[in-house]
Amino acid sequence: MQTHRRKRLEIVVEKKRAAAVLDLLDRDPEVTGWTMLPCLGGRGHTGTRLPEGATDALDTVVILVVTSEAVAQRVMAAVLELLAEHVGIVLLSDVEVARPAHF
Amino acid sequence: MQTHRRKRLEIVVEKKRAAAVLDLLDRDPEVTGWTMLPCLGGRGHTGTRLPEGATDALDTVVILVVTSEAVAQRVMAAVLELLAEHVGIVLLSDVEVARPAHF
Amino acid sequence: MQTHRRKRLEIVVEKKRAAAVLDLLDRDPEVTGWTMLPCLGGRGHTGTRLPEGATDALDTVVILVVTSEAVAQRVMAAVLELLAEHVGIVLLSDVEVARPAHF
Amino acid sequence: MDAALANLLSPPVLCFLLGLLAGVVRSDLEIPEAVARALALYLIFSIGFKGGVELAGTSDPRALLPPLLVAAGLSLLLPLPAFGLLRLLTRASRIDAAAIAAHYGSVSIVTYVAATSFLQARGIRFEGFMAALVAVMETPAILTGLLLARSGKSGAMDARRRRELLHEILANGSVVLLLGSFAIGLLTGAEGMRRLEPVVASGFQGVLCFFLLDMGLLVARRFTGFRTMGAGLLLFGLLMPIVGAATGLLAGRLVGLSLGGTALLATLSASASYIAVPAAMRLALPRADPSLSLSLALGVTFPFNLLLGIPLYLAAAGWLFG
Amino acid sequence: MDAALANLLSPPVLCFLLGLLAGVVRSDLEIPEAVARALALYLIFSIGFKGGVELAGTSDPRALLPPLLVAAGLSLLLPLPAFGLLRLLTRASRIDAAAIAAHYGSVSIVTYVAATSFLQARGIRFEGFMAALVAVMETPAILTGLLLARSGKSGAMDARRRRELLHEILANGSVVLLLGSFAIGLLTGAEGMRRLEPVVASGFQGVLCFFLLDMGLLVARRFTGFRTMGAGLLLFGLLMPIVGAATGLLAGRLVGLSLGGTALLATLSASASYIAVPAAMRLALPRADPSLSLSLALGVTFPFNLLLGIPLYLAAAGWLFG
Amino acid sequence: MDAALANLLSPPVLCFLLGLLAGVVRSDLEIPEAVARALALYLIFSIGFKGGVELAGTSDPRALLPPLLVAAGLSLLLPLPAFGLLRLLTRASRIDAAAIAAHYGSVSIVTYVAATSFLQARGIRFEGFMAALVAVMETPAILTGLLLARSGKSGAMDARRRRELLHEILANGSVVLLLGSFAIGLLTGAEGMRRLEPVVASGFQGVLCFFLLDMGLLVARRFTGFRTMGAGLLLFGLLMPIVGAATGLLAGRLVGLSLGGTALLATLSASASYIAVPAAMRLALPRADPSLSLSLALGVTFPFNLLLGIPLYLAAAGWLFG
Ligand SMILES: Nc1ncnc2c1ncn2[C@@H]1O[C@H](COP(=O)(O)O)[C@@H](O)[C@H]1O
Ligand SMILES: Nc1ncnc2c1ncn2[C@@H]1O[C@H](COP(=O)(O)O)[C@@H](O)[C@H]1O
Ligand SMILES: Nc1ncnc2c1ncn2[C@@H]1O[C@H](COP(=O)(O)O)[C@@H](O)[C@H]1O
Ligand code: NA
Ligand code: NA
Ligand code: NA
Repeated sequence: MQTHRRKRLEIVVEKKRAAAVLDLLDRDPEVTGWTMLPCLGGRGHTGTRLPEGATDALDTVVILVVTSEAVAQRVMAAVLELLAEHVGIVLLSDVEVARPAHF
Repeated sequence: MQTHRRKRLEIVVEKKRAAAVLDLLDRDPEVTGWTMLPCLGGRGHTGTRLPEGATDALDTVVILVVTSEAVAQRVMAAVLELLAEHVGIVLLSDVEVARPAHF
Repeated sequence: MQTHRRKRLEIVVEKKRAAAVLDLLDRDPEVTGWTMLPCLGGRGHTGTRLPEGATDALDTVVILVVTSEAVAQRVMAAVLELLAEHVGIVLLSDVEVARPAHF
Repeated sequence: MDAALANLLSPPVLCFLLGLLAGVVRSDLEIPEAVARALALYLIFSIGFKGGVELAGTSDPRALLPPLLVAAGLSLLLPLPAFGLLRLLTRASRIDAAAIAAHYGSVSIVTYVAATSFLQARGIRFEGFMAALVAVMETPAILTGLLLARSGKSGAMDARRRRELLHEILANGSVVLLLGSFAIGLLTGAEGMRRLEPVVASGFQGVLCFFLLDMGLLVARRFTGFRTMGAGLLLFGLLMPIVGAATGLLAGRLVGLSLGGTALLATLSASASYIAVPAAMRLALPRADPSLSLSLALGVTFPFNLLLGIPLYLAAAGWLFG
Repeated sequence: MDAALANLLSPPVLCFLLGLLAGVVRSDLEIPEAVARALALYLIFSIGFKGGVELAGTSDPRALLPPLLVAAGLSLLLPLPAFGLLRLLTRASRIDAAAIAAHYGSVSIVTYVAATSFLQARGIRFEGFMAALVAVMETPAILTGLLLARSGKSGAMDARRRRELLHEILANGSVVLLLGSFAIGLLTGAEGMRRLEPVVASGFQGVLCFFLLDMGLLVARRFTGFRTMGAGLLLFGLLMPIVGAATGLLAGRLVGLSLGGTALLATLSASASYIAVPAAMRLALPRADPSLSLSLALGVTFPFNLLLGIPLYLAAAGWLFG
Repeated sequence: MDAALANLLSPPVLCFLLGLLAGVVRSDLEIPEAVARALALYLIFSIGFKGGVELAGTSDPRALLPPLLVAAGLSLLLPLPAFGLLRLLTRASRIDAAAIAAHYGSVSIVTYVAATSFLQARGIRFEGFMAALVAVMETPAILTGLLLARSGKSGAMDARRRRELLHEILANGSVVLLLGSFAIGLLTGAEGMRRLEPVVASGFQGVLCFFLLDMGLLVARRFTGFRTMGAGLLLFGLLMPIVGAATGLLAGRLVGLSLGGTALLATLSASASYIAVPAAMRLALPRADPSLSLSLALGVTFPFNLLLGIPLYLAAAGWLFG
């Protein structure tokens, strides 16, 4: 099966800040889609987060974007700027897709 | 630690269609397993999906399959045929495992 | 955008055993963080698991760790030893990050 | 007018408005999805069970048949005027128009629930079997929608897809639960009600309030969706409930329903599905845009019915009944 | 017979059958997992609390001790005949047989809850401390199961694993909640009941209905699991509850329980755990196949007890009590 | 003393202790997050709605204004002594101290709810508008916290961030729900209460119990957090509620609140937010350590208030009222 190389961006970000990241993605005409997954918790420079019945202030999500190398670079830079000192990480890796027009 | 190359397939698909994908996987004797994760939402050619109290018709999931290169190719083709015009994407990437007999 | 190579470990493990894995990660001074995601179900050598209202004994989670090659090797070995005959898989793959000090 | 105001000032409608407001100011108020869905199941179970218990108490259950047939007919036929209106007023593609039409032939359970709560607050009685009508109206419209979508094309569905769709229609969760709880009510009657009363009856208003709060949040989120929708679609979303309600009123009167029953049948006809039909459409017409029909049904027609339609339909029924 | 029919036609059992039906026709009806688990916690809390309150009202709490010991003994010993039957009737491996035996020594809280609801509907009273018996019967069977599994091997568990397991047994969520709510009921007595009555008592039947609806869906999903199971296992799943119930009946009579208490102890002995034990077995015997024991406990024994067993055990107790 | 014991032996507090115990022994007891959050929304809605209904029944709603202003002032000013104490007692950075101070100026809704339940059990009445005070006390403290954090730096927030923060403060979910349900209670009055009574009133104690069970589990998990915290922070977490309560008592007396109202205002002042403020702080001061303030508010001050503070503040109010 013939496949095509794309890049996969994964952004771990606070749920309350996710809308801003999604806005950024939705404004970029070359980003054709994204997928958001819930996290159960995490640890990083801002401490440990575990499921917290009392408040959703610490909830995080993963946002997955599959796109071309060039767009991925651009989005990665923009997201990192948006996050600035906020919580969050951005990961970049290789991926192959079968329907190149889709991404 | 000695590792072995395998392929990782990720399939984003509507929850109501997931059973068909899992059936396909379960019928393939060389697929040793899969993992299904929930999505909070997504965007693609069929518009934006966000958590929707009223109906689960738009819910999506991610199905992860780790398997050999050859099986991954075969499964990818079969899943794409199954999805046809339905919603969904299929991603293929590299992965290494420690216990080769497991996958 | 300048990026740096790291490794990504993904550990699928029973939720009841997740705390032991997280403890292991938290005791390693070179692991700077982790992210935990919920699973909806899975299949492997110990059979099929699907959402089960009655009991959470079969629930699984994915634990994601981004770290350097050396640490990833060490953690992978330790986790596999911890899991021993228990349910679970460990996946290793490549990833790039923008802020190397973070991982 | 008085009734309209009383409706607007009832706790359930105020909760809906509160949700709407919270959504519009983009508050982070959020009812967990798992809980919202459980509340929907509760509402479905309650109206089904109460309907069954009521029917068990009446002397002649055969009176149920004519209204059932009429209701199924309404669901089958209402997509036709809906489709016509859409082709007239909007530039929606044939497929999108057919999908939307199917939503409007079917019904919104929450709108029905709000209408029963409105009637009860005014002491107006209605037939116990109305809940069964809700169930039979849910799915026939899907067939008409499909026929409308296919009418342009030669190619038919392949056999596997047809089987899947039939299954989706017959085994749809809300239909199964509604009919099932109706049957349980019928079988257990007053004794069953005695055991479940604290949950299905006393708790009903409170649960409805929380559920409508969530509906308000969802509707507000849909608003951004129909900014891009065009005036034609908006107009359709307000006109079609009137067309549906008028048809439902006449049908209810003809088949001999009570005042309350007629107002409920009008409300059902005026309402548009956002549970059973979206699911079936994803399967049958995957290329139809799901957010278009959801935005219309949820963002335009649902609030219209809840805030204005229900008292209007009751007033019209009152006028019809002299 | 009459009681059996009344049982089948009670709202909780009908809800279970509805869930079963929905599952068998592969309906997409689904109770969100988070909610189903919360309902289970509610049921556990309610029976614990009500048991505690009842005990607080009785004159002599020391009467509790002999039944407690007997109950713990039942849980410890019932895995033995279960293991024997399994080795006789099936080809399950030693480890799998031991794991299944542990499930059958322990108890199913929902079966217990359904039995109390059945007794209450018939006006049959039972001892308040029965809830405490549920708690003490949950875990001893795990030990026997382990001994049976190890009996073949020389190697023992390492120290860390043993510590983990002990912890899992003692700090198991359902045991902690059941004993804790029992203690709260005991401490707060009638005054506590006055405050919590609308939730723990009035709401009970309704919540039980929703929970059993979900159980029906789960059991139906298990059906595919035991197509591959073999007749021997199926037979075991139907025979073992009879063996357990008979033992429980005799034990209840000997230790002086009332008619209702004896029927409940029989039900407990007849039932198989699918909450506490599966969790412990994942830790203790990770190589045992978890879907095998769950399919048996949930897919065969639970519906048997719910639909037929409970009225049968009551009838047998009635006969025993002359 | 008697009241303190009665408090400790009430079902809600016992449920909290049960959760605490389960957490400390690392039981796997777990209330699903989605359900815990829904219960929190229920509690907020209930106290808002009941407050509004009560206010609708009183003759002079203008009496509301002075207490409202005083409450807002308390929230604005209490972060100052908190910040001072923190700088004195601990080595927390300026930013961390400012963030913690904001939490203590704001309020804990669950502490408030527990206090009303405590008063009701003792038959002590309080003003219906107290629920509105809870709402106005939630957010002013955030502003003071920010000023304290910035006082050291020259750089101000950029415009976008400031807009975001203002929005977070005004559109915070719990504030919107509390004020909204208060308004709904005010608008629908006794008639609204008649419809919602079974849910918002009868169910209240039971829901509070389950919610506090979960709080106990969360607090226990926080314990590990403050092992590393240092005695200074612990001391602050116990001292600051006393300072807050004393201020609140005097303010309540001065502005003419009843005995019950004064005790509640003291409780509010003594309590620390873990819903609204943490969310705002993540946005405003992302570099402040969120687990530090949560561990203090949830792990130290909340249990102190729940177990000892509330009866203490009532006793002090009683003494003040002579
Ligand atoms: N090394 C890591 N590996 C995996 N996830 C991480 C890592 N570091 C941070 N995260 C995730 O990113 C979130 C925010 O990280 P931070 O901004 O460092 O607090 C954490 O809560 C984790 O979910
Ligand atoms: N470029 C993309 N990156 C990540 N996820 C995507 C992308 N495109 C589509 N998806 C996911 O796949 C689902 C279905 O896509 P589609 O069939 O294009 O509507 C979406 O709802 C997203 O969750
Ligand atoms: N080949 C695979 N691909 C993806 N996930 C797997 C695979 N094998 C196992 N898993 C996941 O790991 C869990 C435990 O596997 P096992 O220990 O083999 O039963 C399963 O429930 C799946 O979620
Ligand atoms: Na309709
Ligand atoms: Na048993
Ligand atoms: Na305060």
